[in-house]
Amino acid sequence: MKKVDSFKILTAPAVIFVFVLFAYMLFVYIYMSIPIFQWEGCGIYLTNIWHASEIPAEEYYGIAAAIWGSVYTSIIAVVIALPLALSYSIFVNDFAPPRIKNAVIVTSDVMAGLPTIIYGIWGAYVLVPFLRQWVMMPLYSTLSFIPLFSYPPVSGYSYLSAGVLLGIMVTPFASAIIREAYASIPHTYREAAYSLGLSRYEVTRIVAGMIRPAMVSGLLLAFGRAIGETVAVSLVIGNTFNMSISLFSPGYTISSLIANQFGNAFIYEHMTSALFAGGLALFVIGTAINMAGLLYLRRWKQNVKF
Amino acid sequence: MLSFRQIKDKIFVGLVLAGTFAALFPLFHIICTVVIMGLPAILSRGLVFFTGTLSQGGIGPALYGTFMLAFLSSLIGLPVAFLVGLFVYEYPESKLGGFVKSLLQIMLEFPTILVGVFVMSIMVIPMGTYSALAGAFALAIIMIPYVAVYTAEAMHHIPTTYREASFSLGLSRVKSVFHVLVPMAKRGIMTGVLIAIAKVAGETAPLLFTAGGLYETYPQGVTSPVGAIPLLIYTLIQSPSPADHATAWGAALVLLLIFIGVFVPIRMSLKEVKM
Amino acid sequence: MSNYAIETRNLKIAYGKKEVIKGVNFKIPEKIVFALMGPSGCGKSTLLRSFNRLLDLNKDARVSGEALLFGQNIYGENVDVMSVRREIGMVFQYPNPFPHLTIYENIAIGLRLNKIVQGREELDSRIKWALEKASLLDEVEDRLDDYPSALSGGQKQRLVIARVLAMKPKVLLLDEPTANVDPVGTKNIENLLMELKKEYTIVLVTHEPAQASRISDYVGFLYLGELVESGPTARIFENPKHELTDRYVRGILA
Amino acid sequence: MGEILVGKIKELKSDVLDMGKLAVTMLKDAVEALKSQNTQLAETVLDRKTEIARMDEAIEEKALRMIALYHPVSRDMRTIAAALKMITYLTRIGRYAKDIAKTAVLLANEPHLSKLVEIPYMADKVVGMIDDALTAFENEELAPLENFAERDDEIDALYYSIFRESITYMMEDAKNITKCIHYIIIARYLERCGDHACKIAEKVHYMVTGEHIEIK
Repeated sequence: MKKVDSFKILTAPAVIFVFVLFAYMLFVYIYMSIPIFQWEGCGIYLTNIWHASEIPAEEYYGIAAAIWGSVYTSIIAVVIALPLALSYSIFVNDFAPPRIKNAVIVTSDVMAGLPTIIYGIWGAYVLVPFLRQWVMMPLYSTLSFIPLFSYPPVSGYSYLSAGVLLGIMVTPFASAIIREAYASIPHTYREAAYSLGLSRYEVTRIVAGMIRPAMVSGLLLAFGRAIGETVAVSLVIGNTFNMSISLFSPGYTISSLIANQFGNAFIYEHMTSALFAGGLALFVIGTAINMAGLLYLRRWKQNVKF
Repeated sequence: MLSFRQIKDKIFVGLVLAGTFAALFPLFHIICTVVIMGLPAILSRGLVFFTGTLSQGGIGPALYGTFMLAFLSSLIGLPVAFLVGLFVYEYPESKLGGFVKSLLQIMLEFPTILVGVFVMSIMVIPMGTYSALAGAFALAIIMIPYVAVYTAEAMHHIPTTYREASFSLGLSRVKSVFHVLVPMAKRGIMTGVLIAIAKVAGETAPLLFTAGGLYETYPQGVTSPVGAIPLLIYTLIQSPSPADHATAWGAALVLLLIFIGVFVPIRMSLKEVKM
Repeated sequence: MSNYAIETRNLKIAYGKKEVIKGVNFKIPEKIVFALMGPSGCGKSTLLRSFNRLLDLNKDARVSGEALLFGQNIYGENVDVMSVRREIGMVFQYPNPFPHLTIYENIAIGLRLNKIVQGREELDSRIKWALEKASLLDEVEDRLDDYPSALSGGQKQRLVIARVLAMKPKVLLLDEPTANVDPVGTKNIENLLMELKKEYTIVLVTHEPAQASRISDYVGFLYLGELVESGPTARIFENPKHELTDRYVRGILA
Repeated sequence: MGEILVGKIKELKSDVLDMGKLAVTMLKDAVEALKSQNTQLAETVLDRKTEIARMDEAIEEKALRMIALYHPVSRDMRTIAAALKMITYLTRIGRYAKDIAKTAVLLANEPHLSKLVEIPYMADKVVGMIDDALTAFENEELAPLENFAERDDEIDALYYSIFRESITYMMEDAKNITKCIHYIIIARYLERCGDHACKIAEKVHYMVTGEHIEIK
């Protein structure tokens, strides 16, 4: 009876290939990071020094600024994406007439898939000047005593620009998840709420309350996307080793650091390893956040039965 | 006289409309900007823009490279992704099946730059050169989870009753899946494949350290460097020359048209896929 | 050795820890219509699916005890599951001709993939034969290359029956075959079953006692995974021995 | 749907029982009219003849409609089948009561021979059997039907005894012949009513158990 399943034989190699690939990827990042940990220990993650040198003994790399930049810009992105994605979901499910609804959904899906380099070129040429002129300058001239706005917006390339661009880019991801969760609430709840004589705002608040976990996972996944984004960010963030809370100051993210430095890292003794350590950090943070988002979403889908 | 409640309701509706507008408006602005900036660049150079080398003011090698990379990465990625998708569909309840599914979802969200760096260290460094093959391999890794998830999803949409019917005819698992069920889900799978190709054709980060870039001659073979439109744009924006910027906008328009030309018709047809 | 088409001996089926069929024993003679009836969720469909080992598709399902097909235990060792399924045809609740195949191809696919017939001519004649048997030939003869979506629910279901008959099975299993079919289609299918029982043993699952009473020769009443009562249809409907059966056929089982 | 049918069947049963009561009182009254030579009472029995015929028709229609609409099975089907048969038997009983009442009018002017021989006693026995059969039907139980065979035998014996006694009177005096022939015919009617009681009992037995029996 124990016949070998030929279907398994056929598909198993592909599955094993994917597993091995992923495991190998993790292995490569850990293995390649080891030298820098041996060289400077945890300093790689905890200090903000970027000292490349022809003389290996003088090399020292600390990527705290890049880690901070990745997290900071992603947080800005999520803060921007949440209200937009929520409005969008409410509009699509509650207000939009059928024709517009489909167009709006397709638009959002196109935005989710649009090549990031196009966001990048638009960000660098359109968004950054716009933000500098209409947001940063006025805020700086009036509110510069607040630490958030204290950095002079010289070029416009900054955490804020990167965060806003990322926010625009990840809104469709958050939207897709929130929209679906919102749509999964049966119409009868809405009818019940309206029957109580509630206004649109009040009804929506009740229904939106039902999908709070989905909103959280949508934001986690959007955060995961934002933190991994490379080219668009590297074109607008300014690529400066800076560690500041000020929104208008230029900075670095891990991914833009890798994109900028990896090409010539082989010249130096320790830089390659330092960048791999940065990649490892990105690997771990990104995977952890995404897994949390996915688990949260899966648990919500399993637990909630309308 | 409006009550406080009614005013609040009006404000709420206004905010929702404004938020939706803010979420979608950038796309239209991007499209307009890219057309306004890119069209003159293309028109002023004519056909040369599509066939010429960079010094001739064209993106020919990059265009060619993008198609080459899309083709090669499909060649590597699609069979693997297709089989993995079928595995996930066939063994959804097994531990391994669930594990693979989670892995695919993680890979779907995985930072693409990390894939590029990984492929560089396992292919470019040993081979001693950037190559189309390395670029295609990096893109294939990004493509696999898309196609696998779409495949599993498309298969999943086939009602169980057809599955039972095909097994009831005394067909083996291989025959049931490949000869009966896969053809039923053909459309859904093709959709996933096309979306994945459109997606990887627009990728930049994984190509940064793998494909190398090649803009003055057409690529020679799969083991030599190759260019790609997104990569070209990335390089050109960082150049100080205004002529390069014009070329970048033109290239962006081409990329946008390719993407929208593939993606939108597929996405529009999606809602018709019904059993 | 055995005159029974299907016989079960203490057949038990569980999904995970939940036992849905709790030790069922019955014998189904050849060339009759045997109806399995019972309220929804009593395990009828599960039991039916165990007869062609379709439960193998469900990872959670555990079968113990014996189910004999013409005396041979289909859960025994060295049983070729696929040949068991070929000997038993199955028709489902939802009329499910493969929507991506033409009417002709729908019947041909089992024959082709199982390499049952050789050559185009033999295939043609076998398909005609099956359609004839399923009393569908007249209705579809001139549109064999159309897709089944053009057919009515009743015709689709007869196409499924033709697909199954083409494999020349010995036993037909039908899982509420008329649940998604209109009254005219239902009548046609019921007439067809009356015709087919001259050559095949038919096991029919139905949640409608009236249907069981119309077309079956024997009925089994299944309740909460147990076979409460079985016997000749007329006897069960005129004078059921068990209180539950009585309440069920009268339509007052809570 | 099952519950609706159960309600309808209850209604049907109570209709049959009403009809049964009517038939029994008709029979009782006819025999009483005969005994007490009360022509008025006899007339009321004759009047009730149309009522029982109407009930027969109404119940039959109701039962047939239930079959058409609800496809009864099992006990429901058996109850309706029993009811359909019972109303025929009850109609017959009613008709015999009518015939007895007619005879009562004819025999109202001359005193009865030997206190009407054993006819009233026999009538009591028959009425008892019909009552018991109806009770069994009402409660769906077999206990009241237990010794119907013996009771039927007793009725038959009474009939023969009335028959022989009447023959004796006729041989004594030719003037008694008319009266005695009426007595024999009435005894014969009562004997038939006893048989119908047995038939009803058989149907009730079928209704309760699903098995056909014959009471001899």
